[in-house]
Formats: sequence, C-alpha cells, structure tokens
Amino acid sequence: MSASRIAEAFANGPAFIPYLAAGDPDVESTKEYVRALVRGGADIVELGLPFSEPIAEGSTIQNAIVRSLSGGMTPESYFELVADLDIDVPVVCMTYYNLIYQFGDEEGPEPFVRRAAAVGIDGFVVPDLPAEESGPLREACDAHGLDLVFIVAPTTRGERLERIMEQVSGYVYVQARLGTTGARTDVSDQTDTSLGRLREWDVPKAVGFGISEREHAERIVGGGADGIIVGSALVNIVAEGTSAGSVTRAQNVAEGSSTETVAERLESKARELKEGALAGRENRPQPERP
Amino acid sequence: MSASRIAEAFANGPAFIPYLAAGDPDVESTKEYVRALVRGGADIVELGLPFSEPIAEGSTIQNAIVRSLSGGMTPESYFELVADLDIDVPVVCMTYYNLIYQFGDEEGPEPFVRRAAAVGIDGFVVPDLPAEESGPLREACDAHGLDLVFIVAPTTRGERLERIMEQVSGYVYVQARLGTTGARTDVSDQTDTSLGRLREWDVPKAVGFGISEREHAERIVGGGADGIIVGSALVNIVAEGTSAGSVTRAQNVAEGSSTETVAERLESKARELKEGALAGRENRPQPERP
Amino acid sequence: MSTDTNTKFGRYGGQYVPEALMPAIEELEEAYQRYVLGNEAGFMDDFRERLRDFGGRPTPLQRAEQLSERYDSEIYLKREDLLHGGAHKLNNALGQVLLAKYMGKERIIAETGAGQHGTATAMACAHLGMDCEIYMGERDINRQRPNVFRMRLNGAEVNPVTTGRGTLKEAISETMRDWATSVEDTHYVIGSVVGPHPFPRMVRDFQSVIGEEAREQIEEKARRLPDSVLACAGGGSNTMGAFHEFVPQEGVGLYAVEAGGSSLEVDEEGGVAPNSASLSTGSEGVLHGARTKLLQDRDGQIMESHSVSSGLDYAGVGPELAHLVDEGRVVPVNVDDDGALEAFHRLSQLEGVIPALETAHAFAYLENEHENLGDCVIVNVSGRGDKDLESVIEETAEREIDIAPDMDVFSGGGL
Amino acid sequence: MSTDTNTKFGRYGGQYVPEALMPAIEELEEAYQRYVLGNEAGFMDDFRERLRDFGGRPTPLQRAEQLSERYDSEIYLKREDLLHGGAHKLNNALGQVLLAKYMGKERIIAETGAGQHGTATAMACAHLGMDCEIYMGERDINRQRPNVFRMRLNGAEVNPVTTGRGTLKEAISETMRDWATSVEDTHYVIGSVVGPHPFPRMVRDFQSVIGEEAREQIEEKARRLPDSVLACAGGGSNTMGAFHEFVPQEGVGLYAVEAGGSSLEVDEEGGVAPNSASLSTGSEGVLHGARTKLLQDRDGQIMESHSVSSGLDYAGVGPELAHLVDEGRVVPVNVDDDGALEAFHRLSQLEGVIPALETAHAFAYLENEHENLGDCVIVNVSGRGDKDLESVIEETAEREIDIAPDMDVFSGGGL
Ligand SMILES: Cc1ncc(COP(=O)(O)O)c(C=O)c1O
Ligand SMILES: Cc1ncc(COP(=O)(O)O)c(C=O)c1O
Repeated sequence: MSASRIAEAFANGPAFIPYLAAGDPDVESTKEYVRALVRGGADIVELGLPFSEPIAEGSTIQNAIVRSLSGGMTPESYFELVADLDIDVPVVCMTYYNLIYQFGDEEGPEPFVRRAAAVGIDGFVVPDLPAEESGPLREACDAHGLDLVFIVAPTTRGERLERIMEQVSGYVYVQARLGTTGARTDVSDQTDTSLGRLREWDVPKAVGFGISEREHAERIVGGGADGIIVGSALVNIVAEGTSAGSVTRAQNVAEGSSTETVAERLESKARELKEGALAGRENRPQPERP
Repeated sequence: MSASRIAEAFANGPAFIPYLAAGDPDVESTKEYVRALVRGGADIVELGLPFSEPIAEGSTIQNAIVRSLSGGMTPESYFELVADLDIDVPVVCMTYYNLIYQFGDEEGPEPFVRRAAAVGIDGFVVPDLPAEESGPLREACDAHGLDLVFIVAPTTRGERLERIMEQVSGYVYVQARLGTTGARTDVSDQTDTSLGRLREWDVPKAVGFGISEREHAERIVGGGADGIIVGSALVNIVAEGTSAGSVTRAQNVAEGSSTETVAERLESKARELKEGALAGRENRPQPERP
Repeated sequence: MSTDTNTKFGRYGGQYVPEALMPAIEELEEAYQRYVLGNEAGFMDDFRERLRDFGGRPTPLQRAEQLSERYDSEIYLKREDLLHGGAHKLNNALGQVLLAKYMGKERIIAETGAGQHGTATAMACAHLGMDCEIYMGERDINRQRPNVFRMRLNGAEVNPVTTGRGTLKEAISETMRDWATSVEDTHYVIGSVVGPHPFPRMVRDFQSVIGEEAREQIEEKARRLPDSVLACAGGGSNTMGAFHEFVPQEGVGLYAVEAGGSSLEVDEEGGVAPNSASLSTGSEGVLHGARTKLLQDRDGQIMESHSVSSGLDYAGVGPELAHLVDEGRVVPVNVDDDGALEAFHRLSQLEGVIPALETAHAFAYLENEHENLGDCVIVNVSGRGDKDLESVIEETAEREIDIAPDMDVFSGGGL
Repeated sequence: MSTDTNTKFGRYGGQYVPEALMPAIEELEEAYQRYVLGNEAGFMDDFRERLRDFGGRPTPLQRAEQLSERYDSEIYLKREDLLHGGAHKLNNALGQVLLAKYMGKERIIAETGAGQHGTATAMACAHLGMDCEIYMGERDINRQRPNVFRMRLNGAEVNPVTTGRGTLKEAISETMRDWATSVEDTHYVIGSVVGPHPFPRMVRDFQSVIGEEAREQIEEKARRLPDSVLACAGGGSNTMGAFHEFVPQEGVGLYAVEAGGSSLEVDEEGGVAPNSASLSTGSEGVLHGARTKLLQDRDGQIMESHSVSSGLDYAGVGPELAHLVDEGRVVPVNVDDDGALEAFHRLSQLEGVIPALETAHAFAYLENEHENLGDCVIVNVSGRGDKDLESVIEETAEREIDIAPDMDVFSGGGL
C-alpha cells in the first residue's frame, strides 16, 4: 500500500490534529472554523459526525453534539459538508459504529466508507469499535484506500495491544488518560507510559484526551508523541461563541466583548498548540544511536 | 332481696328512662337538664360517666363524651354531681368497665360500687361487660344493694340469654337493633322479636337504641316493653344548645332563635316521649287469660 | 363455651365487649377450635399452602454479616419484611380472612395503624374474593399514604376515623362499632394479639409460624438455640409470633422492644403519654375487649400514645405478653424515637435491609444492649420500611443523625 | 479470549465499547468463566445461599385463582415481586456485586431506569460492603422518588443524568462514561441482558433461576410443562430469566411483552418513538456495546423511547432475545399504556398482588390473548408496584379506567 495522505501528514514533524463536531452550531460555521484551524497549522482534521449516544465523550463534546443534531446534522449533510471543505489537509471522520452500519441500502459499513471516500475523507476513528469487531470496517477501508485509526487506552497492554497494532493504519490514537474526552489543566503521567509501550511500533502516535494548552502540547511531543489531538479545548471556543450569540467581529466590537471572532480565536488557539508541539520536538532528547 | 327503687319505678306503668352524659357540657348544666327530664316525666335517669373509648356509642354520644371530658369530668366529680342532684327518681350509672375497675386504692370494682352507693346511685349499666366477666361487679352490687342491668342484643339467644337473665337485676336493657347508640327515624322489627324472646322472664324490659319520637315510644310499649330508654335524641338537644352557644331563654330571645332553653326543650321532649309510652300501654292488646 | 381458664392468660385477657358482639365471638371461638386447632376441612393445610404460595413463606433467617461483626456475636435476621405486603401482618390477616370464608362470612372489616395490617387484610380479601373495609385514623392516613393507596388498589374501602388523635386506638374503637352493627355477616379481622378472646390466642397461633420457622432455621444454621430473641412490640403480634415457640425454652431470652417515643414521662393533665411503652410503664386495665397493661391515667381514662412509628402507637398490648412479662418470661424494654430512627439508617446502610420504623426499635435495642444479649441473637424483622420513607425524611430532617444520608437529591421536596 | 462464536447470539451481541473498557471486559469474561461457569472458590454456592437468605429465594409459583377462573385456564404467577427489593433485579445485582467482590473490585456503579436495578444494586452493595454510585435520568428520578430514597438509605450515591430526555438510555451512556474513567477498581453492574459480551450471557445466567424454579414448581403443581410463559421485556432480563430454562422445550410458547406506549407509530422528525417496542418494531443496530434490535431513525440515531413504565422505557433490547425472535422461538408482542394501567388495576383487585407497571404489561397481554395461550400459562411477576403508586395516581386520573378505584380518600393530593 502506498503511504496514505494521513501518513504523509506526519512526515514533516509533529502533527497537530484538531477535532470539531460537524454542524456545531451549523454547517457554514463548521466550514469556517475548519478553515481557520488549517490556517492555524492543522496537519489533519478530525471531524465528528454526531451520534445520539456518544458514550466516549465528555460533557463539552456531548453538548456540541446536541447543538449539531438539533441543527439538523445527518450523515448525508456531513458528507456534503466535507465535500465542500476545500482544504489541503487530510480529514478523519470520527463517529460511532451504528451510523456507519446503518448508512445506505446495503448491510454493513461498505456504503458508508464508499461515500466517505467519494467526498475525500481519508480515514476513520470509531470510539465504540474495538479491534475485535472491526473486521468488516477494516475490509471496507482497505477496499477504498482509507485509514482506520484505533485508540489505545492506558489499560491496553500485551496481546490486546498487539492485536490492535496489527490492524491500525494512519496513526494510533493514544488516549492520554482513562475516561472520556474533555479539556484538562494537567498532563497525565499515563501518557509517557503509553508512549513507552508503543515505542517498538513504527506507526505515528498521536496523543489525545485532555490537551488544552501550549505547555501540554510541548510536554507530550517532548515525550515522544508524533502528534497531538485537541478537541474539547477547541469545542469550548465554539460553545462560547454560541452562547455569546455573536459570531462576527462587528457584533463583538459593538457589544464591547472580545474583539475576536470564533474563527479567529480558533485560529490563534491552533497556532498556540502547534507552536507548543514544535517546541516539544526541539526539546526532545535525541535518541541515542548505539 | 327487697324490691329495689329501680324495680319500683316500673310498678306504675311504662317507665321513661332518659340518658344524658354527665358533664355535657358542664356539671351545672347536667344538673339542670336532669331535673328538667324528671319534670318531663322520667321514671329513672341513666347518667353516663364518660370513658375515653366508648366503643358502644354512636357519634352523638361520642361527641357528648368529648365535651364532657374536655370539660374536666372525672369519676369523682361524677359522684359529686350525683350527690348534688336531689331528685326522687332512681339513678343508673352507665359507664365502661375500666373506670369501675380503676377507681379507688383497692383492686376490683368494690370501691367504685361503694362510693356509688354512698352518693345514691341505684344501679349500673356497663356496655362492655358481658355476663361472662361480670362476677366481681355482680358481687359488689349485691353487697351494696345495687342493681346490675344487662343489655340483651338482637343476637342474644338460647343459653347466652339464660345466663344473662340469671344475673340481671333492676331491668333488662333490650337493645332495639344491632349497632351503636344513636337516634333513628324508624323502629326496628328486631324489637318485637327480642321482646317475644324475653316474655317468659319476669323482669322489666326497657328498650333502647334509636328511639327518638313519640310514635317510637308508643309502638314499642304497645309491643310489650315495660320501659323505653332514650339517649341520643336528648343528647342532640344538648348538643344544639352547645353549638348555639346559648343556654338561657333571654339570650335565645335576644338572638331571635328558638325561644326555649335547652332545659325546656329537654323537658318537653321528655313529656312527648312519656306520653307516647303511656299511649302505647293503652293500645296494648290485653293478654288473653285462658 | 368459653370458661375462665381458656379466655385468659393469668389475670389478663377475657372478653370485655358489648353483648351484641358476644354471639359472634362465641361463633368465632368455635370456628377457631374446629378449623384452626382441629384442622377441620383441612383448614390449616389450606392456610399453610396459601401462606407459602401467596405469601412467600418460609421467610429466610439471614445471618447479618455486618451486624455480627459490629457486635462481635452472631446476629440473625428473621426476614418477615419479605412476606407479601411487606410485613408479618399477612400471616394473621390471611388466616383470619380464610377462617371467615370457612365460616361463611361475606364481609371483612379491620382497623389499621401503620397501614400494614390494612394492606395485608386488603390483599388477603382480594386474594379470597371478600368485601373489605378498613378503618384508619386520619392522622395515620396522612402518615402512611402509600399504604392507603395500596388498600384502595386492592379494592378495599378506607374509612377515615376522625375521633381523638386519629390513630390506631380510635380506629379499633370505630371498627368495633361497625362490627356491633354488622356482626351477622361480617368478620372483624383484628390486627394484633389484642382484643377479646379468642383473638389474642388465634392471632398468636397464626403468627407463631415465625418462631417455628426461626427455630428450625437456627438449629440448622447454628446448631443451637439462640441466646436471645428480639422483636418490637406494639400490640405484640410479631412479638408473640416470634416468641411463642421459644417460651418453653428457658435458656432463650425474650425481649419485647416497645416504643419509648420522645419520653417515658406522661402528661396526666393532657392525657398524653409521649410513648407507647405499655408493657414497660403501663398498668392493668381493660381496653378493647381485654384486660391487659395499658397507658391510662389515674381514673382509668386511656391516654393518647405516641411513637414515630404508627404501628407501635397504641396504648394497650396483647394480654399474653402482659402475662409473660409478669411471669418474668419476657423482658419488656424500650427505645426512643431518636434511637429507632438511627437504627433505621444503620440497618439500611450496613445490611441493605430497610426496616419498618416499628422494626427499627428492635435494632436500636440491639445496638444499646448487645453486650448483654449473648452470642447468638435473632431479631425479628417484622416489616420493610417502604411505607415509612416520607416519615423518615421528615423526622430525620428534624434531628442530627450522623449516619443519615444527605438528601440533596431530594432538594425538590419530599417524595 | 473472546471469539466470535461466544460473544454473539447469531448476528447479535458482540462488544462495541471504547478500547478503554475492553481490558475490563476481558477480565470480567475471565471471572465469569471461572466463578460463574466454573464455580471457582464456591462462588455459585455462595451466590445461591445469599439469594436464598438475603434475597428470599425460592419465590413461589402461585396459582392465580381469580384469573384462572376469569380465563378458564390455569394461570400461574411466578412471584419475583417477593424478592428482596421488590423485583427480579436482585438476582442479577447480587450476582454481579458478589462477582466484583471476588474479582477484588472496590467500587460499584450502575445505571437505573425504574430505580429497581438501582435499589437492588444499592442493597447488594450494602449487604456486601461495597461503595456504590447509581446513575439515573432526572426524569426517572422524578417518576420514581421512593426508589431514589431507598438507594440513598442503603448508602449509595445517586447521580442525576440530565442529558437527553433523562431516562434509562442516557443513564446507561453516562455510567459507561464513568466506567471508562474508573475501570481499574470499579465494576459496572449493568441492569439487564444488554451491553457488551459477557453481560447479556452473565445476566441471563444470574436471572435464569427464575425459570429453573418455575419449571420445577409447575412440574410439581401441574405435573406438566406450561403451554406459554409470559414476561414483560424492557432490556429483557426478567424475560430471559423466565424463558431460558424453557427455550429447549419446543412446546412451550414464549411471549416477550413490550411496552407499546401510546402508539407504535414513530415520529422520525422528532426522533421520538412513543413506545419501547424494539423487538416488535425495531431494526438491527449497535447500541451500548451490542448489536441488537433498536428504535432508531433511518440514519441510525437512537430514538427517545416512551412507556408509562420507566423500567421498559428503553430503545434497545438484549441481543439474545433479538436472536430468539429472529429464530421464531420467542414471540414479540406488545400492549399499550392504557392496557397496562388497566391490567395493573385488575391484578391488584382480583388477586391482591399489586404489580409493577412493567409487569402489568404481561397481564394486559394475557387479558387480550388468553384464548390463544393454551391451558396452562405462567406469567412472570417481575416486580411489585409500590414504586409506581405516584405514577399510577397521575396516569389513572388522565384516563377513564372503569375498574380503577375512586381516589376520594386522597382528596388532599398525591401521596
Ligand atoms: C412492620 C410492623 N412491625 C410491627 C408492628 C406492630 O404490631 P405488632 O406489635 O402487633 O407486631 C406493625 C404494626 O403495624 C408493623 O407494621
Ligand atoms: C419490575 C420490573 N420488571 C421489568 C423490568 C424491565 O427490565 P427487564 O426487561 O430487564 O426485565 C424492570 C426494570 O426496571 C422492572 O423494574
């Protein structure tokens, strides 16, 4: 298999992978926000297709999903959104298995994957699909040349880890800590342990769950990660914009509140995190060659 | 045993036996009311000593008992009331066994009976004391020359009836119907049946429970009763007086309500019932002598 | 028919009822002799089968692991809370309603305090297709609303009794009045070992399945008899039910735990005893058909009793218990409202068994006196606490009970 | 460890959970194999003894005299309402909490809908000395307040879940989120035969004591197997518990009675199914860890379900039931809210057994279809209705139900 667009995204140093929930709060905003993130330095974009029972999500992303679903987001409008995006970084679709499974008239995940490939999606992350159940989706991805990213949890070890690493492609999503998604103010020690455990595998390791600040990004990349995944910290910015009810700079200025638009704030947050990641790589102890 | 004052009260035709709860609503009123009843033709007076759990009483007399007890009535003040009455008809004390049993320092009913005899009481009716349990009270009554009246219910037959009739003295209280005390608007057919069952015994038969009008009195005496016992119909008059809050004629007149005092109304009700009883005797078919 | 020897327990008991009821009581006594004692027409077999299939007997005897550790002795729970309806009351209610059916009665009346006897009677009547009316004090209706609703669901009428303080005492009086009117086709299912003979004996016989099972179970589990048996005592039916089998076993201590209420002192003036400790503090008298120990004033007027638990809130007690106390066979003890509430919370948390507030009294005594109760103790769990949730919320809020759970989740009000 | 053959029932089942949970699920599966299937360390003996002494097993199989007459056939009630806590839920909760203890876990979490699984879990945790947190939808908290209070009394924390419509579906999701954080020292006691393997199998095994007892009892009482077994189905644990023993007996009809709610029509636009009939009307999908039949829209979004009974108010159903329906072995049927309420009143009045609203669905189906169910029918009385009194008052008031009692005595308001 030739190197995928996703694999290439890790080629030039640490990858910054932002996540947003598609359709939060509406399709046009999502497009604007994604482009802002790309301007801010995103190397890959994870775009969530909202599912009504997001069991792996913390409250920040749960709320984003509620906003998106009540705005009318569906798999079909998701695909249209992606097709319209017009960005030059790869897009990873993050969603739950039932949406993949139900799509289209034929049984199984193939119709979903086919359609995803058609609109330019490069890979998937499916939080409720462990390696044990991923056979059909893996096949469909292979057939259409898409990557299937797997999450490795702090509790994943030994045989389980091997089984996952046999199946993963694109990158491995290193879950920084137990629990659900959500911005935190510290970096978990579990991250280093997990990265250590993964050292022997030659696939990019992107760390997510809880990263919200430049320092986190720096520490994690300094610790050996090939990329950082940031969701809730960005979704929070979208949420603030929504609750402020103001999305244009003119309005913000008129109301005397923050002078930046949501898109601008996303862009500068992205830049901050990307810089953190780059700084982390500088600090990284050079692997000793024997 | 020489004929008791109670037995004598039946000598001159049908006896009218009114009942009041002592102390309803206060001691002085009771004295006034009793005297009024005597003026109205009472041959014997049943005076209730209120007990907190009057299980044989309907709501009219239950309420009288509540009024009396909250007015402070006690066995001792009951005895003082009777001592003060100064009437020339016999008084029967109607009460429940626990009050009899608790009185005085010695165990058993004797102290109560002794004290009752001392204040001029002539007998007892104890609704919760069936013949089976009456031994000790019967003995004390005999020792002090008092009568012990028993109630015969519509359900009392055969052996039970005989056992009761062996123990009764003064008169037998013929319960006109099943249930508790309380004024009714009709006369129960059970009365005739009960009187029939008692014909062979040579002891005065007084019928009570539910008699409230002249016609009832007439029918019952016409049916063979030697006396009528009337409680709730009279207690109702007391109750009306209490709730009107007016006990003197002046007040009644001033307020434009009934121009009679409670005592006057009791007296005229008594007269009505007594007349009914007398009329009943006139109508009574003469026993055929063979 | 009835002679002094069998209507009484020593000086207690008897038949102090209006004459109108006596024939019914004699009829009942005859039926009791024939069907209950003589198993005529297979009555007792029928009864036991229904207790098993409808009621859920036998109830377990459970070793309470946490309490045994806490008190460093073997504590066993006789789980009457698992009986259908949630209390021992069904043993008696089912027995009497079935007996009434064998006697050809058509209608059932009963009084209820906590509502447990009323619900048990209503359930038994629905099960056996009998008409049913329950008298209940107005105050108790308000304290035990779920039980009132359950009676209505089972098709029973619930008649509020407004006289007096509206508790069990008044409800019994009112039911007796109904019975005096309806005695020919109606049976009065009295709810405890109280009332005129033969009720105390008959109710005890229906309830003594508790002790019979417990004895068999403890002998199987512990290979011995218990040192002590504890049961709460209102009228005393779960008490006599648990004790009867052990009365002849002199080595077994029998503790009747009464409601000490808020205080053992009485207010003679107001006619109120702020407790229901008739065995511990009462004097001999006659109430509701029997001579027994009572809460009464000097004149013999019955006092208003009090307890945080409606089912113990009664001024009298079964005559047989009074007799056994006089004989020294049963030890009358009591604990107050606070202790009972605390014990309610303790058992709920430690054992996962939410007891009735009545039952909680027995556990409060265990907490206080476990050192003097020997190595092997049976506590009769007379009922479950579902009916008491509302009261417990209120009463707990009025006190400082360290172990009580914080009720934040109920910030919106009561239940 | 887990292979395709044993994690699935035909096409249903599996393990669709976040990777963080997979190690715990593998650990659980191992423990299930060793302790439950292998009786290692005498686990199953310990479990059965606790079910007996703490739980009150065996529960009776009662011949329902009035219903048998009404339907002119032999109707038997399997009385899980008499189990400690008031529903079949304890069979599973006790099994899982005990297993967690054998596994060395320190903390228990669980979701609850009607509150019955939550109370059962809280009781089991108190009994076994484990920390316990229960997630419950806010709406359900309001519908089932007595159960919330009982959990608190047993020392459990109750965490309100405010997402979505605040019912069982959301509570399960939230508990899974907790588990994803706490998986190392915590066991998630799932409350029905749902969730990822090995839960559906294990919960079924803990619950199948219902059918095992029922079979023995019916063979003793009726000397035959039943023609039909009826059980209500939410997640399906009482259903599978009652059916499992009879699945190989081809002559025994198995009816899973779902909540038809107010209508079987769905509101695709609003994402709401006014029913919970996933077996009858749902389609295949993946929810809460398993592939099964679901109420979902065309895209695969899960619908909000509805039922008058919180315990049936769930958009999914156990995968084994889905499989048995596809195989034609289990007949999926449903009755609506009105029918369930009416059946609730009917059983309360005719038999003196107040069923849970969930259970009432099975009796409504019996009423409608008794002519097609054969001469000998077992209905699983999955729980008692004490928890539902408030709802029943409200829901009855909104309808014309001829047989419902008049609630005058409650003129002062609700409970
Ligand atoms: C659970 C429970 N225990 C005890 C009692 C007290 O009654 P007894 O003393 O007759 O057992 C009651 C009465 O309602 C009760 O409900
Ligand atoms: C009494 C009762 N029956 C049935 C159910 C439905 O659950 P399941 O379908 O798992 O038996 C519940 C759930 O709470 C319940 O409480």
